[in-house]
Amino acid sequence: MIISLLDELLIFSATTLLVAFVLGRGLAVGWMVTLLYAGQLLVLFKMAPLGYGAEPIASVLNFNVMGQTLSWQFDAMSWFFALITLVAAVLTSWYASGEWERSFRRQGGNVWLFHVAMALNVFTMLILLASGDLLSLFIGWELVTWAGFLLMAMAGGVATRAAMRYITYAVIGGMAVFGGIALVYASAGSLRYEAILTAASRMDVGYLWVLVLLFAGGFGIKLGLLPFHLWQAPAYAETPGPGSAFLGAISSRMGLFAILLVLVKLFGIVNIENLKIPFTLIDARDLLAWIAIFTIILPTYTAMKQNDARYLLAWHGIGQGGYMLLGLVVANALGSAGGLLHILNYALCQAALLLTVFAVQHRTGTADLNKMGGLVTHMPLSFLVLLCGIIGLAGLPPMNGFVSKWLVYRSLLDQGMPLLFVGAIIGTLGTILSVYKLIHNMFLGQLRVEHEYVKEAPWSMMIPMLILAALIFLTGLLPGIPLTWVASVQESLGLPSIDFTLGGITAKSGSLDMIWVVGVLFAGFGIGALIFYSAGRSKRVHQLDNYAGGHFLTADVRYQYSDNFYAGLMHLIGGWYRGSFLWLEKSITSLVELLSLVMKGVYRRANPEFYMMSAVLFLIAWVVI
Amino acid sequence: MMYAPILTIVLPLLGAFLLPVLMRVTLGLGLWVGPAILLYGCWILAQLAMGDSTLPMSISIGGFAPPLGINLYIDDTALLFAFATQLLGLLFWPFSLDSDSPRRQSLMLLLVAASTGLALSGDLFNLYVFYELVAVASFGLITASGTPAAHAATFRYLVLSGIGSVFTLLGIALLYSQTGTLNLAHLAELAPETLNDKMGLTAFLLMLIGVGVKAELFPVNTWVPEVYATATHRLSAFLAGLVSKLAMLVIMRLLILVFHQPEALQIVLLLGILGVISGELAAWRARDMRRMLAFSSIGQLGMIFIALSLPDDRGLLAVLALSLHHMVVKSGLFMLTDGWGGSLRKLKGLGRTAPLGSALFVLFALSLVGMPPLPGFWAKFTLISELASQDAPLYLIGLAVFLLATVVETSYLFRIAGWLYQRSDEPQQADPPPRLAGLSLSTSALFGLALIAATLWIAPVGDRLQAMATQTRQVNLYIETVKPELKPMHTQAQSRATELSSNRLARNLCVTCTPVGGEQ
Amino acid sequence: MRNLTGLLFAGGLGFMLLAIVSGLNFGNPAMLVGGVIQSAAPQETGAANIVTSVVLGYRGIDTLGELSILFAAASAAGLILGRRHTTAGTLTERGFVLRHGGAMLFPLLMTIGFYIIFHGHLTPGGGFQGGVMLAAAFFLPLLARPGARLHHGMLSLIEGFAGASFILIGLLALYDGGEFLQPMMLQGTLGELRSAGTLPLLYLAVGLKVGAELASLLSHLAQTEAEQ
Amino acid sequence: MLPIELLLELTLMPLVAFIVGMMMVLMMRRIAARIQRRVGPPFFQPLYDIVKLHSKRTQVSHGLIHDIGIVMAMGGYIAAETLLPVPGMDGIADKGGIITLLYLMMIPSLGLALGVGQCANPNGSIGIARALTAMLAYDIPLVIVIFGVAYAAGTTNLVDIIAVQQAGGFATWGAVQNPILALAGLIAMHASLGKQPFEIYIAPAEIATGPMVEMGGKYLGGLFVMQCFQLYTTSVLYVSLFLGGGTTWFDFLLKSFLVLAIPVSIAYLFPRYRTEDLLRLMWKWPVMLGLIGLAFVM
Amino acid sequence: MISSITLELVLHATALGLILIGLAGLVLSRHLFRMVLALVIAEAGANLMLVLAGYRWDAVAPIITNLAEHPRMVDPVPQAMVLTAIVIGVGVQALAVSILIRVRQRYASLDRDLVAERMDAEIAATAGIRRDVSQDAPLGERPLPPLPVQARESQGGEA
Repeated sequence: MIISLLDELLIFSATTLLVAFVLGRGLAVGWMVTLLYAGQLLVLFKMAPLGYGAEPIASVLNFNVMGQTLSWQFDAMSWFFALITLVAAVLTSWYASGEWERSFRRQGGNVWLFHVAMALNVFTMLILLASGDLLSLFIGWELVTWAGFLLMAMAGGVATRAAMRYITYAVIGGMAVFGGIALVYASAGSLRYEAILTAASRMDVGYLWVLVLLFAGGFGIKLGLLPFHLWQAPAYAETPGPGSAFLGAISSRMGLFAILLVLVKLFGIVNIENLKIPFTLIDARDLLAWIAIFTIILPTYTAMKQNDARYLLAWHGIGQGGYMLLGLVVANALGSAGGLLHILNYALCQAALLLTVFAVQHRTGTADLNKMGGLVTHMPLSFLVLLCGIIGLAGLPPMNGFVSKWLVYRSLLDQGMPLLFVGAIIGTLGTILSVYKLIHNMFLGQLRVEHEYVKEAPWSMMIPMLILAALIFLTGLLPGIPLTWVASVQESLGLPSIDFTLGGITAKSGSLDMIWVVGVLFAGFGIGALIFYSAGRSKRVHQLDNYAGGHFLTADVRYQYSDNFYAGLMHLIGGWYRGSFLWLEKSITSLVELLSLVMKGVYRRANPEFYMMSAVLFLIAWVVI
Repeated sequence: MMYAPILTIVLPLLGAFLLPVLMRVTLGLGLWVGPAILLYGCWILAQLAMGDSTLPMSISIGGFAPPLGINLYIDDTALLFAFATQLLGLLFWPFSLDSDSPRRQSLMLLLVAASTGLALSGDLFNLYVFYELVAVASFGLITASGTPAAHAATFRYLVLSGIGSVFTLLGIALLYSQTGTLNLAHLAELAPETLNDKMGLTAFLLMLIGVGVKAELFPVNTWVPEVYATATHRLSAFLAGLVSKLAMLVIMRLLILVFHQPEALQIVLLLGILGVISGELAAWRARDMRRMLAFSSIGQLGMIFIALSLPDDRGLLAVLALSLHHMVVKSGLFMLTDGWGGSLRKLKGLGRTAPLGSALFVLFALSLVGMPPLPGFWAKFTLISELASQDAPLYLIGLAVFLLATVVETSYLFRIAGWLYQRSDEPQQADPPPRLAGLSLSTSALFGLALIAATLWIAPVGDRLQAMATQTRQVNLYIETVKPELKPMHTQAQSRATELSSNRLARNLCVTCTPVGGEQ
Repeated sequence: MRNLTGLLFAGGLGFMLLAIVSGLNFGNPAMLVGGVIQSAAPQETGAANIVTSVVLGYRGIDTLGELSILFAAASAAGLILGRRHTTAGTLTERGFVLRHGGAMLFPLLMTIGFYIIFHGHLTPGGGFQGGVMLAAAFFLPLLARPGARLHHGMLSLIEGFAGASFILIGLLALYDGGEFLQPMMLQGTLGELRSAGTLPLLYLAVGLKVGAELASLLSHLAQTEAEQ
Repeated sequence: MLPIELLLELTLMPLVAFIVGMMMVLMMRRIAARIQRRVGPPFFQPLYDIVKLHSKRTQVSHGLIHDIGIVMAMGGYIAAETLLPVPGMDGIADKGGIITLLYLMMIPSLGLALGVGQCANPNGSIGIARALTAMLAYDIPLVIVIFGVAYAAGTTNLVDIIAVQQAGGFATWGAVQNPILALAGLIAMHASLGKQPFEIYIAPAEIATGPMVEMGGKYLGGLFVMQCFQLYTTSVLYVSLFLGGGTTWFDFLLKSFLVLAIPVSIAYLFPRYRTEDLLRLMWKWPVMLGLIGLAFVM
Repeated sequence: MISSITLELVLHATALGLILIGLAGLVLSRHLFRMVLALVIAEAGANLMLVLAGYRWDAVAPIITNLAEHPRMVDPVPQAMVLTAIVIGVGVQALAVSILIRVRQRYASLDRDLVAERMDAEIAATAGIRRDVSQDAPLGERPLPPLPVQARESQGGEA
């Protein structure tokens, strides 16, 4: 038997896990693991033809258990997601390798467990991405779920509680998917993709409705779709630094992968469009689109209220997931391309942002936005990375986020979906506001006394961050490179594939060329700088030497506007934050508690004989009558 | 003859009878009699499984061919459960040595013998006798070695199973007066014309409720939490892991062979669903390890009953898989309660002091909630894929309940896992952390290994179970194997009759007895 | 309230069961097995009492299981009640008549018991009934003079060996090449004492065992009561 | 076209914008003066101001970001001009489209925000918070309007949009085709200019307690330049969206100045709003109008 | 009317009646020893039912007394079964009584509800937890635990 590249990749990944497990207590383990991830990335590059529309690569190993065949394969989409995963893995574990690892150990963290959990996550994600039928998909899904649980729960304390909440949600989702798979099996008679493809067209509407709801709901929980989003922010935010960045970058996108695979590839967006909701104009696809919009808006505006940098970014993660889903359910060439491209772009941005936040936390010891400020003078490079990150996250030119969002907007325009369009814009504006709060409260404003001697983040952490920033800019400047992969993913999904150039997109109804846009933008900056610096040179003053309404400032005077940012906005919309979903969650929990109390009471009855007699009575009555 | 399967029942009985006397004579020898007997039993059954003897086989006790006499019916399923009985009896052997140990050990031997009989016997009333023997022996063991509260718990259990046996007897009476036979194969032959009515259904109901007491069937399982909380961990493991499955096995035989009415399946399904709901929810609220495990085993048995109500081979496959899986996992977990038995709160932060135990707990929990690729997943997948393909609405309700119950299960099991691995810097309770006894821990580890092995070799195990299910499901195979025909003489009796026919009495007896059973 | 519902449920159950049961054809059962056994039992077992041949021959293993149940109950009771030999001197001495009456009854009961046991294969009665008589014979003195007690070692010896011999007879058949508990030896003349092969021996074992079990059970209870 | 011509256009367009913008500032001041019964400044006053501000002796900087912020504020608009076609010059309008233009117009406010934030003056930060909130307020109706126009024209390319409007002369102007959108756009534009009554963050009264608090000399000069560009961009964008752009420079400039004159003349008759009032107003009337207009378009 | 009350009806009614008396006794009586007695009665009923299953009109006991003629005999199998069932019942009852003795010694009462209460309390005590009666507050040990302070406000925000 000749093993394929895919097998090499999986074996490599398993080896990484093994190495982390065995040698994990050593000192240089971080570097070792990073190199191994890099090796996996190389193997992935050997598979690069997949990204340019080559035939799928099948794995040699396939099992036959209880009449089910399990097989694994890699196609363009798997390759695309695997690329993001491994890039994130390499950079985050590089970040985790040197200084961070030492300080983590100093704080009593379990470095061995961390590396094992990371390797496990990567391995399971690759397994999931390589799934070749629904059963192996579900197996990979569950593995990813539990691996993520391990990584989230390892910090203990708050993190464990958050992880418990995560696993409860995730198992609900898993069970929904499980039920869906069972129904598919019942109707298609097999779990091979081909069989389902043929069966999907034959299914009657009600059945398909149930399936769509089960799968979208089940996978959407991992994606953090409303109303199942409550778990995500705390779970990701409390994970140890690089792990948090890794999870935030890619983990919840696995849900998107699964949704794409099942809803778009297997069921077909057309069949889903045929599912009309009676007495309304909207169908299942619109339903998904609207869910996506609310997933964009609500978490984004929740993020605006956060006072912890990690939580703020984690909440944004949920919102950005909404953009991806939105683009993908619009499902024309531009929209799906935007959704897919946004996965990559967002992964880079989120990784960069979270790594920066944790670098700052590594130096200052806090991530509380009310306890920082003015760090730009001490950590200029981190500031630069964060700036690139937030520009990308907010989707402003010249960073990559702009391209993907532009695609999504354009698709909405072409499809004539004004309300969705406006909703997306509202989300973007909210993003701009909240990321400005982030960068302002961390890096701008007054420097606190205790941070007087803070140093720039160590190079072992700085380099990955800078690489990420560079990638953010480059993918923004030359979106054509990722768009080739995206196009082949589109055709592997059977969607219309996008028409693009190196610098952007060409469409008859208005096109985009980032090279030019970036060019004129920097030219504009140049001219501006010319005008500005042509004038007399300015003198640098101490930051406390500013117009303070007359009285003289000293360093111990807290003179920084950080809390209750956007007070005016909150006057208006503050009343809309009601925590309704939290209330819903709590009420469901207490309902279960009530029921379980009742059941326990049933088992504590003084005379069980009565049950027996009445049971016999009723059953016989049922029989006789 | 050395491999005669009957020995697996009879030798433990013999040992039980002689053990008190023997131990009074030589203690050292007496200690090893029990384990030796069980080991021999395992060997016999292993020989039977490996050997060239053709399964299924039927052995008529006393040389009286069924249906006149009683017969043992041995197919793969019966063999599997019999083997599990002997093995678990060995693993959970009460080694503790004190003035009571002779009696305790002989009771244990009786329990094992009766359970084996329950697995093997092919005669309804004989099953009832063994069932009662199991009951009495377990009463004795529970009260004798449990906590002081065990007396009251056992009494409640005893009353419950007493009514159960009354109902069972009533059912048997109905069955007998309707068909005039007790042999399962014979019943299977006669069932379609004689039992296919309300009468038969009532008989089934009565027996279901009666036997259900041990099988932890929903309305009659209130004894479970009290008894498992008060009995010793080994005994709880044996009862929860094995005895409940054997009672379930009896119900399964009845369903497959005798009662084919759809209503019967519906009833089993309904009770199973109720069992799942009540068990899992109650477990979610339980605060001490033992009762939590007890409730969760009620839930698991409920799942098994849901599977039992599925009318075809894959359903039976699900039953076998779930039963085996639960047997392994629950036994392992109950072995952990030796030391971890008390309040769940005491388990906080034990991940560091007792790494192996915690790891085992997590492993069992993962398999219990059905995380692939652990065996629990395959069992559950078989079940739900089968449930989904039924079109009766009650089955779909069962599917939904099953999935939700799994969520609840996860949430209470991993609440504990979270406590086990809680960081030590959190508030620690004053009293010293509970410790696991070495023997129990190693036994539990054994079950963990079994689980992992099953994970690795899941494909062959699955195929074997599949074959088992198809074999067990074939009613005709059963009937042909037993060949119940109403012939008065069996071969040896024939020969004896010839030499006996010299005297006058016998001759005219032979003349008179030619019209066989003339009166019907 | 609970009582009322209980009564109602019981009544309803009763009527429904009656409705079901009335469907049976009473008085002339199918007798598939029973009929054949009736006609075949004399040759196969050689016992005139067909019930005996069913109990010991056709359904011998049932009897074995039942003996085990008795044994289990007895030893369980022993475990539960423990064996504390406190002489309950506090109790009042019974009267003269009672004591000597008990003493005189002892041989009488023994004789009847063994008679019933030995004729189990011919006449109504058998191991169980006779065993109960034996138990009564042993138990009567306990009632008569509370101080007295049974020799537990003796009892357990008897019960152990009685049960063991039952099984061993069965195993002999197995060694003989037949099946477990197969009737052996010449059956003699139907209706005579020396007939029915091993059945009388089995019945003897049964009788002894039942007697011993019941005696030990009763004495355990009696002693514990005495301790109260 | 030849790259040299394109390069020429790219340099000319900002220049034109700058000059016109200065004239617009002048017009604004003159109108204000007329309304307030004053004479008003001389013609070259804006130029004088810029030169003066840039040649101040004391230039107080709070660090690099402070400078970069101003540079971004100017550069964003300068870049935006090249996407805004004027008669005879299309620049790279076809390579960006209107969405890109919209986003480029957000960059200056972000730059300003960065610069002000660096000043470590809470008054400045508060002002910026208000400024961004105001942006949130007026961008939503603006986006609706732009969506409507782009959807009606079936393209996001400004050149094509203008061409479509010029196709049938006056009758095909956006303002005639869908007047409601035009009205909504006018209000949104007014707000985006930040003139009274929407003078949330750069009111003269708040020089001391707004974003400008730390801005002196060339910093203020930079912002002044930015204002010129802002006036130009906004009005020209409106013209090309609704008034059919310009065929000749004359009517182009005429339209632009007229459009600008409306909000400016309204501005000096009104008091100013508080932030949440602005939000409430913007999210109520222009959004409603815009949606109605959209309903007509769809 | 009278004629409709046949022998079989009477016999069956008796058997079922015994069972039901037993059941009712089990459900209604609060005294544990009475429950044992009720169990005895119920078993008697079941045994009677079993015997009736083998009854034949005008037939004799299944014992060959005179080999010459071959009389109608009742079915021997149920009788054998009843024999077994009775002995089993005896064993169970003896066990029950001996357990009751210990229960009485421990809880100084044979009232069913009281014993159940005390047993439950004892189990809880051995487990080291306080019994949960239906009135007490919900546990802190939720699957979705309340989040700590710094995280809590980050939860609130859903419009």
